[in-house]
Amino acid sequence: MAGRSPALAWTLAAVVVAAGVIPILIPSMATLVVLILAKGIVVLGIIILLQAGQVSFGHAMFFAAGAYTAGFWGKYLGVGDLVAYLVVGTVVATILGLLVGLFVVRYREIFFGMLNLAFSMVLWSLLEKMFHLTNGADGMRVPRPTVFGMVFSPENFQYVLLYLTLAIAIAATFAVQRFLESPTGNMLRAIKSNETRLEYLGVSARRILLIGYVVSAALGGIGGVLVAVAQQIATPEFAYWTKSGEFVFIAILGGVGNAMGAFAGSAVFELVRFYASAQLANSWQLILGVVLIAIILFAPDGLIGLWKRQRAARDES
Amino acid sequence: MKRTGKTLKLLAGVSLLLGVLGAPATAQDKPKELKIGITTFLSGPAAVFGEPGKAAAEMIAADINKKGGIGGVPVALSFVDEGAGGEALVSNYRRLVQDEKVDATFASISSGSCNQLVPLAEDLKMLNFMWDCGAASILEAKKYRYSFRSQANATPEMLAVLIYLLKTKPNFKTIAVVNQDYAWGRESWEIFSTALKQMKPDVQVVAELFPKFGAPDYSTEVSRLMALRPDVVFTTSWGGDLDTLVRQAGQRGLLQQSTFVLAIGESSVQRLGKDLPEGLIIGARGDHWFMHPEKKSDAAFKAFNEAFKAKTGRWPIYPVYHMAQAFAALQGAYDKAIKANGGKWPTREQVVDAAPNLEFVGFGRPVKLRAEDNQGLEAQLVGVSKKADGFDHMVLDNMMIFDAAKITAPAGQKSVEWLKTLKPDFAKMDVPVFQHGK
Amino acid sequence: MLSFNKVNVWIAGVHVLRNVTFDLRAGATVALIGRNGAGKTTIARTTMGFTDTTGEVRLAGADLGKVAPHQRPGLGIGYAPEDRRLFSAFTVEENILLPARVGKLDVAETKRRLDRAYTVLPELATLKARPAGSLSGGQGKMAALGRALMLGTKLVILDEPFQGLAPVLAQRYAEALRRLRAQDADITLLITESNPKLLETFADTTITIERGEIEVASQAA
Amino acid sequence: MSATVLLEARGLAIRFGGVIAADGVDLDVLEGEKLAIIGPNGAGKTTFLNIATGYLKPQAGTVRFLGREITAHRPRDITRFGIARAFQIPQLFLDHTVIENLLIAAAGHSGRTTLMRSLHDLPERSEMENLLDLVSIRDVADRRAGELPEGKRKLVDIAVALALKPRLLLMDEPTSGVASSEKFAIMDILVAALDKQRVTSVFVEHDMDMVTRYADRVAVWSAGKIQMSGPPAEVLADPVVREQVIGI
Amino acid sequence: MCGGRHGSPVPDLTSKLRVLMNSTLFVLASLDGLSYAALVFLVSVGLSLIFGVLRVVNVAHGSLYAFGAYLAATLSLLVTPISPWLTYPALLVASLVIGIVAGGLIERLLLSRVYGREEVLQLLITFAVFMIMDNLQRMIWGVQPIYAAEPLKLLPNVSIFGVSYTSYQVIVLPVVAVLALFGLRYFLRRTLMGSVILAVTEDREAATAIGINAQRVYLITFIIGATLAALGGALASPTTSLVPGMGTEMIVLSFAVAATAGLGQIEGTAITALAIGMARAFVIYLQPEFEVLVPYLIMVAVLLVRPEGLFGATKLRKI
Repeated sequence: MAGRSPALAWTLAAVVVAAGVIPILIPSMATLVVLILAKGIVVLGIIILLQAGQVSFGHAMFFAAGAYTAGFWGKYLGVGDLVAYLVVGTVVATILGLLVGLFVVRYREIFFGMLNLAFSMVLWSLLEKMFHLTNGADGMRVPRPTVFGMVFSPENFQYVLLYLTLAIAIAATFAVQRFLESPTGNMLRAIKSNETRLEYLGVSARRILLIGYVVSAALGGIGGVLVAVAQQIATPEFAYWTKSGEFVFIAILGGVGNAMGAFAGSAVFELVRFYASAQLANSWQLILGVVLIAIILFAPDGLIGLWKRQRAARDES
Repeated sequence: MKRTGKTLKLLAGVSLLLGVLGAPATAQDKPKELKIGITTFLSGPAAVFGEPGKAAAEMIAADINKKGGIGGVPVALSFVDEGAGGEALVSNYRRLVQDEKVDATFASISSGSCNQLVPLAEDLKMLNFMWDCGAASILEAKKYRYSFRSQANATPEMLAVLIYLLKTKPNFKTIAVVNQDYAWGRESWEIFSTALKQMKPDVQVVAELFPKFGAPDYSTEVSRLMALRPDVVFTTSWGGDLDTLVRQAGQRGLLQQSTFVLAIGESSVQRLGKDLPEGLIIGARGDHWFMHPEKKSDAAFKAFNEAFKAKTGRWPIYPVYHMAQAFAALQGAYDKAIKANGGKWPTREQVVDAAPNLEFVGFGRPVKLRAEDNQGLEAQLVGVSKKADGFDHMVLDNMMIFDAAKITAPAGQKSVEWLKTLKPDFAKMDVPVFQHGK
Repeated sequence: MLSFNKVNVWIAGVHVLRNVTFDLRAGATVALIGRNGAGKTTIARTTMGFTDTTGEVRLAGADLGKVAPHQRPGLGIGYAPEDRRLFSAFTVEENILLPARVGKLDVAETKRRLDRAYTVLPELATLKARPAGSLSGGQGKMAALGRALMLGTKLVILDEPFQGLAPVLAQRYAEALRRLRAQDADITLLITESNPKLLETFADTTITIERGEIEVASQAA
Repeated sequence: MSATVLLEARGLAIRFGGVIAADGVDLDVLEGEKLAIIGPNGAGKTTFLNIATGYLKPQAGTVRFLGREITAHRPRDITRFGIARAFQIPQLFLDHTVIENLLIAAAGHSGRTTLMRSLHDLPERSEMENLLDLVSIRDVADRRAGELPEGKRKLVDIAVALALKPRLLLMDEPTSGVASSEKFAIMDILVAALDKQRVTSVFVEHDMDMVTRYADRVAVWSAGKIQMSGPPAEVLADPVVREQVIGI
Repeated sequence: MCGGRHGSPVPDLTSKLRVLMNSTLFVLASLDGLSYAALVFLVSVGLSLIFGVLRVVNVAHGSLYAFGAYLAATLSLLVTPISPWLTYPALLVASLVIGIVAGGLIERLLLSRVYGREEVLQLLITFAVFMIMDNLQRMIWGVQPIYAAEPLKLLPNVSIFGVSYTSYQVIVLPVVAVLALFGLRYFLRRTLMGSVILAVTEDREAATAIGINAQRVYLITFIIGATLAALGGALASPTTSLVPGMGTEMIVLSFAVAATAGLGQIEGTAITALAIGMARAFVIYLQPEFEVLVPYLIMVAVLLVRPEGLFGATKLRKI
């Protein structure tokens, strides 16, 4: 992992500053930046699994688990605290990750993806069908929470949420980078290159994958809580397969070799969608699709890879 | 470090660009234009409402500007797609308010979107007209200052259809429902069935079917209904779902076997064409019908309908009229506020203050914004499908137009609670009846 | 018949063949000797066009670099890969006939080649209706050779044909190759093997490959 | 030599489709010995290693390690019991560097799956570097395993197995793919290392020179059976073995 | 909240179950399940075939289904004035056009560049195609529901236990599905092209070594799979309103069927489609709330017990 190179550290700093400053200049960007960061956090989880060569086409279920934790809290317990949402949302997603993970880590490649898909579609159907509990397709309102017990005005809240999200994103990035460098993280990558040898080291590949899976589920839960709070709603769409597809899409768009890719991909994805749906109303999907194909065919390491390559070329000349 | 400098420059450039996108407008002075942000479905199944709504907004805005604008200020429209997903919708709504500095918004079609945007509008202190969403609960749960509903909610809409059914087919014994499985389908049935239980307790509900939203196939539902033989089949489905249901039921003779009630079928009449048989009860979510019997002699109404048909190839449907009502409400509020302000251009707060108790006219009977809960009081039109010369689709016959005040839950009372207080006599109210073409 | 000129091959970043150069005459019986991983199979696969290659590979003077992999067998190359690799869904005869059907050979030519295969490998006649998936190792090798003979009019490449064969079966396989040799003097036979002693008496040419480089290329006249 | 029986196989039988790989194989591995298994290519020697390490289940028969039945166990359990394996086709983490391969092995062996400490900071690092010295591949420590030539990969593969500090090491053609000029040098080093760490070893081998020079005992595997076993000189002199296995 | 029917599903369920077993409803539900299963089979078997040969999960499969439906409807509306009977060939032409043009372009321009690359990239490139096609569909056909029921109206209804069915749904659809099943079997087992496809599927390199052009086989297979998806859509078009997003659900459903059967299993796909179709119909009679859940629950249950699917087989890696 290239987390230690000075260039990347500087970029990281620049991105952090940008994420923190731009919304002050342009207030409407605050929520968008929160969404970008929150989704980036979810995508970190996808990237973890991709280290093991496994792609989950159902990760939206953990995202939804986090979001609905906030939704249920709002509906049944009244206005809560953002910190409590985050803690409980993460715990719920983690437990769900553990339960589902116990099953899916026995599978690899397409079957892993399929089973994840199936589980997430079960969750989606339940959220949609359990109308009396979940309010069905319209979703559950997430009232604006307090933060550390303090009540904020709408204007201030968006900045509180922004900086909290930014802090979580930074912490998550470092934690994930750390995790990937740890023995377990390396074993996760070893699953991709040679699971057989891993077994012959006395290591249970399933256990390693389960650890990665649970971590990534927890990240999904955090992202879900943040998005739900930012949007003040949780809907079954959060668990739908296209949402999972989006996360994988963002991971590949950004590049899976580095935790920063999650945020680069997320930023490009959300900005394209945001501006395209505003300016070109009807063709944002088309544009995103073409961008994705271009990335896969011409920049297989994603935006981060593209950037590195350009740098390398410039340094040589 | 060289890179960092460049990155920062880039970021500065981006922020500048974004800043330019949102040109500032100074308040209080008469602005160059009055900006309206409209959320509507441009993608997804609900675009069947959103696209005509958008077309109507453009026509109406052009018309207002031709006449000199609102208080002498021309209007300018920005549209946001509700179909691009919740994140994009919220982000774009914020952009409209915070960057584009719109003066008012019309949001939205789906109750889900309204649930999301109404509290946001409150946060942003933005004047908003809920131009098409019907869930009563939004305004019943909480009193908002900045959002108003410029049309009825689902309670009078369903109640009108129910009373029509009871008046025209008083002896039915069994009923089945086929509704889309989402909030609207569930809530509309809750309203309808609650009122039905009060007004005609002996009716038996033989099947409650909630197929998935967007279901491509109703074969099993149709088979089940054919075996159950209910006297009445009620549905609040719309768009492609309703088309599929009606056609699959029609092909297999179910429409002839049971009396169908298409509670919001007005929007599908033209599309269904000859596949829609005679004798189905059809509601319109308001007193909306391009041949509104009380508006026959209204030249503006006729001209608008003709122009709309010329522009889109179809006669207007209810979202078109709802859009017109939102514009009428906005115009009314501004006019009232300008007058109250001694002819000077009002502040946002002054306009918001002017909206309660406002009465305005779109292309139906006048609508009043109730001060207590910002709910619009809108009349309801229900009819029955009938063949007519000169049309390649059904028209409405035996139309009844219900007075809004009689069938809307009183302010401060939750719809469902109110419905539970109704008595069988309630259906015996006097309602004028109109024949097609007369 | 087959010539390599400064052929280099990388597989997954590993330099597998290094400047490999040799030239085989028509009618030669060539033993390609080397350890596991030395590059024998890569030479076979390179001839068939399954690797990314630099340098020149020629068959009877024609540059194979310009011929798509699936068109190479049509030039008269029969190839029996390591591990037999028959199509298990088909019978033995279907396996043998498939190349002829794919190559759109006419009936007479198909029959001629089929006869040749059965003459060289008489035991195949009794196996022809068996599903390929049910064959034992030795039988599978025979069938794979039979399939290669349907195409190999100029060059037959056999990758590790003796691997895993019990001595008796190896004997029978070698006899089949001798019958082929006797029947068709112009055909070039390229056989890879890790045990140098096994082909000593049989081959007239020996190429030894070690770590991707040709170490010895001895050619009898 | 009345040494303990470390590994005991009885009546192993397995067949794949029409191919019989083992048909009643009995084989003992004694503590401290270096046992070579020879036989024709594809006769089933690798299958034996697969069964002994739990990768395949035999259709009949049992394997015991130190008296404990291990037939039904998974490779990772058997590895933890103290049997390590080096492969014919090196099984490495190709995206990792050589030292990382060893460190992962060390972490696996010690169960050190901590999340917050870098793999490179593991306390076993110097030990692993010594191991690289031992098999003389220190020079490629920071190269990606996937970039290495086959010969080097074989050595890394053996080093990874040694990192597990096994009691028994099973090796599948340990020097295939290594240049013949280097073979003996490497084998000398390897054998010295095994002796030093008191590791019992079994190696499948084709090269009779290697067998003669390094094995204490030779078992001949042919036609699904152990045809004979004994000291190399005796076994390799047997005329049947010479004809059928060595091919002279 | 609504109707009080949701309180205690269990005793309710048993009584309903009894009703279902003791009455003609069982037959009726089966008939409904059959026509649904027929469409699902056509789409799923295309997906399964493509995966079996190319090892690519085609996320754009649902879009091909939708395009097939839209084009079929467009052509039907076009030819109806000439003769309503022309709508039947129109359905076929539409599926072929979509299969060959869209399928061919996707395989040649995109998939052929990512064979052998990581699985996730292959998956994502079809995901990108899905997004693009979804968008194109809106641009070409707009958002208003399209309906072209001419083929269905031409045929009489049949009455079974007093319930009227369209013969299109209870006869035409199942017959086409059965024809497709046997046609596909015949094609794969009895024709040269079929043998060639099987050979490439089992061993691409060995197949190339006997002169088979694997690239072409991939193209043809993808076109066949795409055509089957489009055919599913074309056949569905007379029975349903065509709306944006109609392909999105179909993708997951056909995934579920194909994965439950075991990817690449043709007969298995037929059996699974039938099972899921029936299960869905019964559930609508018994407990309609769970309709959407049925395929996924079946899929999860099956994959947990048999990861390779009901009819699939596992392989051991060689070491």
